[in-house]
Amino acid sequence: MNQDLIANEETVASEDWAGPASAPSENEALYLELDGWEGPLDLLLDLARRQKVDLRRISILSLVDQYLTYIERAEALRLELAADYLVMAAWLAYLKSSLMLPREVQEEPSAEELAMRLQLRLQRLAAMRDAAARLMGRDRLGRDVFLRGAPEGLKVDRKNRWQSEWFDLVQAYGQVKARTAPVVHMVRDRMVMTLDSALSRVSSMLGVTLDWMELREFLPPHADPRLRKSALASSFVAALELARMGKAELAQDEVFGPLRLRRAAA
Amino acid sequence: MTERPDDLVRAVEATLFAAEAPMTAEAISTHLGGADVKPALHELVAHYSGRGIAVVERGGRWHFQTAADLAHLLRREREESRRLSRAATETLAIIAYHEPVSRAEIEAIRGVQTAKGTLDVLLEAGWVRVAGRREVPGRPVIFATTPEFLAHFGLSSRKDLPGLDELKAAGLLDPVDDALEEMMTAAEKSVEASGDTSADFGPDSLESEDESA
Amino acid sequence: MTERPDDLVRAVEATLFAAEAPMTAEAISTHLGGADVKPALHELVAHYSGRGIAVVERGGRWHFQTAADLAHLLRREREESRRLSRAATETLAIIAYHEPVSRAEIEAIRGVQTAKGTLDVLLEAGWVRVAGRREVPGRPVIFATTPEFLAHFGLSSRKDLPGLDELKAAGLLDPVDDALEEMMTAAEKSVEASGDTSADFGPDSLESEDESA
Repeated sequence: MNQDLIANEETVASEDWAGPASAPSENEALYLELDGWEGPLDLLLDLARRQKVDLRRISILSLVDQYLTYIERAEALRLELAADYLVMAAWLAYLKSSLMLPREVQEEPSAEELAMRLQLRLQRLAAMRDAAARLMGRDRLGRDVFLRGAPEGLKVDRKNRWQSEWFDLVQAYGQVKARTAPVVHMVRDRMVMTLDSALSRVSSMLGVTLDWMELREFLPPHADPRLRKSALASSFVAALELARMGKAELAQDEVFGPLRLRRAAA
Repeated sequence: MTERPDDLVRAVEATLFAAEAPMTAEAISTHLGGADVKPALHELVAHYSGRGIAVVERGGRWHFQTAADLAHLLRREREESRRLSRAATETLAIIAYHEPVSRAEIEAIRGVQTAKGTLDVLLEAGWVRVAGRREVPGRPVIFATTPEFLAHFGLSSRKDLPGLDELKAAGLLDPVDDALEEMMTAAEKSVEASGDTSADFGPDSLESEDESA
Repeated sequence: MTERPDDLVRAVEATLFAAEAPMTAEAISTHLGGADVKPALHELVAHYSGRGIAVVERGGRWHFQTAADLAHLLRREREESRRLSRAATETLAIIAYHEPVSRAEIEAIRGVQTAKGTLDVLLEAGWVRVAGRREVPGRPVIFATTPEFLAHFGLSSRKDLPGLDELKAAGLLDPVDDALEEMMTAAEKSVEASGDTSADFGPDSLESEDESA
């Protein structure tokens, strides 16, 4: 099949946009140039214009006949028609039969309304087609009128006027000095229990009993809270050390549960 | 030869002449330190009227250009400005006369789908821009023309579009649905006024009804 | 306004205007079908004399140009007010307190590298100048402030800059981290105070919040 004959939206016909509408036309001698149309509405508009009357006075019935004749001839020649042309043909055939019917039998919307709608669409398309032609025919920049060929151009040199305030300056310096000033860290004297004293205290207490004892029970009673922390840490390490030496056993039933220890069986 | 124009007129003249692109009155004013340039612009328009070059306003921007009636002398062998496809010219006209308009609305008028490239050509030429979205379901993009469009086609504003007033008056810029409704209402009224003529309303009466529209 | 020039003058005017390069009289003549364009060119020179644009001949070629006395319009300076960045402010402060200083010394005091642009900005602002080179290996450039610097900051001399003791008294020497920590602590406290109530928000908790507030 000749693909060129398929009216395919608007990829075709772009070259010759004056289009077949202006081609010499004998009213009945329809030439089959479907690739010249931009869809069925375009074809209808061209057919309507051949009636050489105001679009508002067009005979919809004869327009429908012309369109259907056109499509029939295309089919007789076995030209492949795009679907939208056939859809339009079917719709127009329906419209025609509705227009023939007595008015009382008609459904909503009425055939008159459908015909009128088609007419309005044709008028609108025609109006825009004319407007496009008039627009294109104007004195166009770069074709009919010209801008200056070699303008000097206007240049604007940006110049920065820098702003800063006295306070920003002084504050910035203060922050630099503060940021980079040498920092001395003072560690306060605090009470600690050394590992040695914890070791001797825990091992001597283990010697007294064979029972399990919780680690806390090894801490010195009534101690200062800060000393208590240190004592707990030291006693824990002492317990680990004693276990490592085989002098004590450690047990903990659950994670974070109380840690118990007792003297290892000799 | 002629009287020397005042300094502001000279400055506006020189600025506009040297500019590489059309300028708004505001831009000229800014360039000239904030002076009120409108009177000077109008004086220039008057001065250049009838000369070989002209000062024109297009969509709020001003520029010098050659006089339109000299086109035959100036049209050079240089490649003619790109030929637009029929689809593109129609689409451009629809956008210009209906703006802002969505793709669906363009297609409703043309009766065919708009190929992807058609709008691209217009966008690329700088004649059409996306002007936002329509606040209806689907929020479709809507298109409008640009100052470059006005400049290219020599229009001071959209009001200068050829035949705009007549098209408006004829209702040809209204959607089909609106026009139809209006016609139906008018027809009903005339039917009521003229008594019962509806009994014999057939296909042939279409033409006569059109006349009344 | 003025009398309409004859068609040849108009044609020459438009041709020259649209030309992309200066044209010889012969070229213009060829373009216009062989007319004698010399008288037209001289008429144009006379017409434009005293206007914002001029028709001039240079080496046998003719062109339009902006009037010589308006050349300044083609190139304008626009001043833009801009705030000094924090890095630039710090650098400026260090130069002001320690001048003359080299870039390496500035970096040692700031504790960070100084971007190339930072000193350029200060030089462009006219607040800092190159004050020679330090006679040490590498002979680094040293920077100092300018009288414009003093003028901008309203100082009669560098001695007006507050000393370290004064900065300390004003709280400007508090390490930034401490200030930050203080803020964070304050913020946390307020969060805690309000956090209690949100967990168990009832009429009773309202009272307790009042107490803690």
